[in-house]
Amino acid sequence: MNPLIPLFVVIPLAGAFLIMILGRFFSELNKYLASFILFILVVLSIYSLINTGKDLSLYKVGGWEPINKIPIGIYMVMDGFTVIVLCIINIIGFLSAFYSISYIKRYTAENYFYALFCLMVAGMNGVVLSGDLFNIFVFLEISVISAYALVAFGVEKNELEASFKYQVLGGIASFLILFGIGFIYWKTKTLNIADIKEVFKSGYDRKYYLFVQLLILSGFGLKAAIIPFHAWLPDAHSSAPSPISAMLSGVLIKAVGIYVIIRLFFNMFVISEGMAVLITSLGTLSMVIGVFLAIGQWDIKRLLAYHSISQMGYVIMSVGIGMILLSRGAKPEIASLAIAGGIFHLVNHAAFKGLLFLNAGAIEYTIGTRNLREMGGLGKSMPATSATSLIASLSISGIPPFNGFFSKLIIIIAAVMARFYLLAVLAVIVSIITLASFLKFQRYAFYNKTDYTKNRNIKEVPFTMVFSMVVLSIFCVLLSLLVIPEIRDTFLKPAIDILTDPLKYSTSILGQ
Amino acid sequence: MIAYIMCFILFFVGLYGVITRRNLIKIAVSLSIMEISTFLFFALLGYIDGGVAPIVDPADPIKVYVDPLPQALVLTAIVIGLATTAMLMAVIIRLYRKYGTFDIREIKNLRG
Amino acid sequence: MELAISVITGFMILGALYAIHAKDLLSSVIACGIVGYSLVICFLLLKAPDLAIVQIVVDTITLIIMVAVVHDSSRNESYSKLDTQGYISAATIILLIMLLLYFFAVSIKSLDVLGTSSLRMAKYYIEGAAPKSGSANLVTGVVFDFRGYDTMGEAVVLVTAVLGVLTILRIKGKK
Amino acid sequence: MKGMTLIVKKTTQLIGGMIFMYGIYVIVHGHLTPGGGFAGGVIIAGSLILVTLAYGGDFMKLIKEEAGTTIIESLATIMVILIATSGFLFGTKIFFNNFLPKGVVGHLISAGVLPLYNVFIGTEVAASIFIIFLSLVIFKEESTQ
Repeated sequence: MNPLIPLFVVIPLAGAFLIMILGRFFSELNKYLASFILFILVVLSIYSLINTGKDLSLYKVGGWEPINKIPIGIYMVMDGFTVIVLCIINIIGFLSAFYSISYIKRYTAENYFYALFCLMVAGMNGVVLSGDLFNIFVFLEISVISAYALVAFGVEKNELEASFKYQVLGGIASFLILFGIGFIYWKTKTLNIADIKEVFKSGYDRKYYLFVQLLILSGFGLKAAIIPFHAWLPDAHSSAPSPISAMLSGVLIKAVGIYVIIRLFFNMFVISEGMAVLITSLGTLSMVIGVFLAIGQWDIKRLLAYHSISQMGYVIMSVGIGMILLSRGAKPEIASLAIAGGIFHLVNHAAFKGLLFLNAGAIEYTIGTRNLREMGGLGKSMPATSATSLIASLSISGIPPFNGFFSKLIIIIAAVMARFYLLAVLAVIVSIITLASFLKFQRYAFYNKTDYTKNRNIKEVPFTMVFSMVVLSIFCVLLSLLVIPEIRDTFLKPAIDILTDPLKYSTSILGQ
Repeated sequence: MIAYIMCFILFFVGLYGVITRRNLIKIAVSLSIMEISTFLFFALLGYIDGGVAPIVDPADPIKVYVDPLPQALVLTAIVIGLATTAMLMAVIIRLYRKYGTFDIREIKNLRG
Repeated sequence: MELAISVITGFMILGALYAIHAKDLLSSVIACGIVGYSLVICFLLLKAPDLAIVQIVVDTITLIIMVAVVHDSSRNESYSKLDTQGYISAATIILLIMLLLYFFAVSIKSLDVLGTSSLRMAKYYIEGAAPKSGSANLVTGVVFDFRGYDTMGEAVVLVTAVLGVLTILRIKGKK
Repeated sequence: MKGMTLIVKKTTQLIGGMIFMYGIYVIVHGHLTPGGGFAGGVIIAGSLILVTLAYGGDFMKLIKEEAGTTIIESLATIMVILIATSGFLFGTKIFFNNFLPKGVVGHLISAGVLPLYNVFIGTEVAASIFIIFLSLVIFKEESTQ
């Protein structure tokens, strides 16, 4: 029993309600309170990242001990993979909240914004820490409902329409997930992930199994915006206020989409080759189509949103390659390399895509437009924004000293070693197109000679916004250290072990 | 088995409505039909022939009860469903005030 | 029992089809409410009185909210005739649904039929609820004690929805 | 929003309070009979909505009335979280522990913290649903003006 685990959920929830009550009486307090709460969470998550290591810690909510090795309460589980995602959520969350102190001044009802923000973080922490299927559903609803509201925070036409689209598709996804949970309960009569694995291990009907996997994959795929289900993402990400776009793209689609897919398909289902091939091909499709959709965009945030789909495609493809190899039972070291590449890219994407959305927000804050054709020459008047966005752009397109290069390199090496030459070639091509697209962004926004904004008084954005962007750009450089094998072993190895070993998760949970 | 299949048909009627209708209210109605079918599915899962409602009578404890767990899950899910419906209705009424229509073909600022 | 449930579900399907295809939005909303009330009967037949109480009130409130939205708005659905492309897409969707339905019917063959459910996790809830949680109502015992964490999450969902509704219904968004 | 006819108002006077009391009964007996926090809370909200519909917004002087209700529901939810975390304080160090004595099955005062949860969840649900309804109604009025 690790008493720290429930704090990740309780602190932001209590904070959200305190903001709602106190925000009515002290209107200046709420923003600092939100940043303070998220800062505590950052400290807690870094502490757990250092302390967790290889072992898996468990929290039995309500103190219900298992009877005959069958868990009866809800379990909260913290292992190597969880702490990595927890760190991403809370660090990006803190930086976005800090950034919002200046950014959100233009909107009314700030205390609702910060309360919803804390609720969203609480929901994502709950999803990531949960070891119980229905509990995942409940916390997923908390995070997505607050995301629906935050997308529509500006209450203009575009925001409302994006929010409506997001709500309809998110609603379909929720019911598919709920139906899938019902199906799993029908067969296994239990909801605990480790216990479900225990039941599935002893045999199952293949058609039933395929149907359940399809339901779960399409439900969480809609939340993660994999390519056939991506319709809501560009609208929602481009209409939301920029710190929220950074949260949605940097964290939300990972925590409630990719994380849950990886967790369930590795640790709950028995890996089957057909499903692995399907996941890999969906990932490849997202990677390729996403980048082609991004080429023609002139709206900065829409361009970034399509790149999110493409970059998530890299993660899913790489994890899928690992699944294929694991299901064949051949070359486990290459499988763990591929999965390592995927997780590494997941972390990197949070850093650079969060930074890019914050940059887009800074540009919008100063000149009031998101259209690339109407800006230019901002490089001189906004040095910090320009420098940080250059770092992020180079990083996302895979230029050597930055983190994006190393994770893409690992993914490509793993694909070549596993003899998926086509996928490796596609990954390289997509990376080149990404570079071209971001050179366009840089050129039109910062280095264009024809300056459409000459007559206006353009200043650098306020301190809190600059601070968040600089910290994230430092992360972009620092994270490339993870490529060194010793450092990778300390941080990524526990996560890879828990995913590649088919029985470690369930036996170590049921054994405690 | 036929009850489960009927329940699943109801789910797909809702899905069909969400995909083909072009009216905001109709989409909300279809979503709530999907929701209803999911609740029915869970309630069917817990039923046991000859079981009684899961309320313990201390005087007569030995009875067959129906499975209380799916009922607890549905209880949670109903309130979540109410929450999502309320959110959807808020957005719909707001969109109606902006555009003066419920028709989704006229509410197309965003594309792609 | 199975027959009764199937017949009621059949009526629900008819009601749902009417709700989707009705020309008047108010009757569509009311048809949806009728589908919800039929669910209450199903819950009573399936021995779930707690769910029946909650569902009948929640359905009424949902109906009130929906009618409040539709009331004095444009009630007619502007319904244009399907063109060729519309027919093709509708046919594709129906074909896909038929395929999934067949897949569903095949895939549930190996599972428990209605009424013969066995218990794994819930066995200990039934055996243990009265002595362990002290609650005579097993559902309340499960909801608040064994799975109390879920319930807290669900209360938070409702608060989140309230905040969301208040956020969306602000008159002015930006200063 | 206008109120309804005199007949409706008189009938509401008669049954509104009864529905409210029934909601409280369902909440308090949640651990013994069917019902509980959710069911009772929703019934209470239903009675409030009934009164609002019958008498109309003018009678209740609805001008951003929600402010008070938000605080009630936030406080109720905070109480739920406090009860949940109070397991930490009362010895056992367990989140969501049922730390009070269980009593005799079937008695009104039994089942440890469950009745407390019922009461606070009921308050929270009633406040939330009523506030959702009120904010929709108030918005419709304000935006037509």
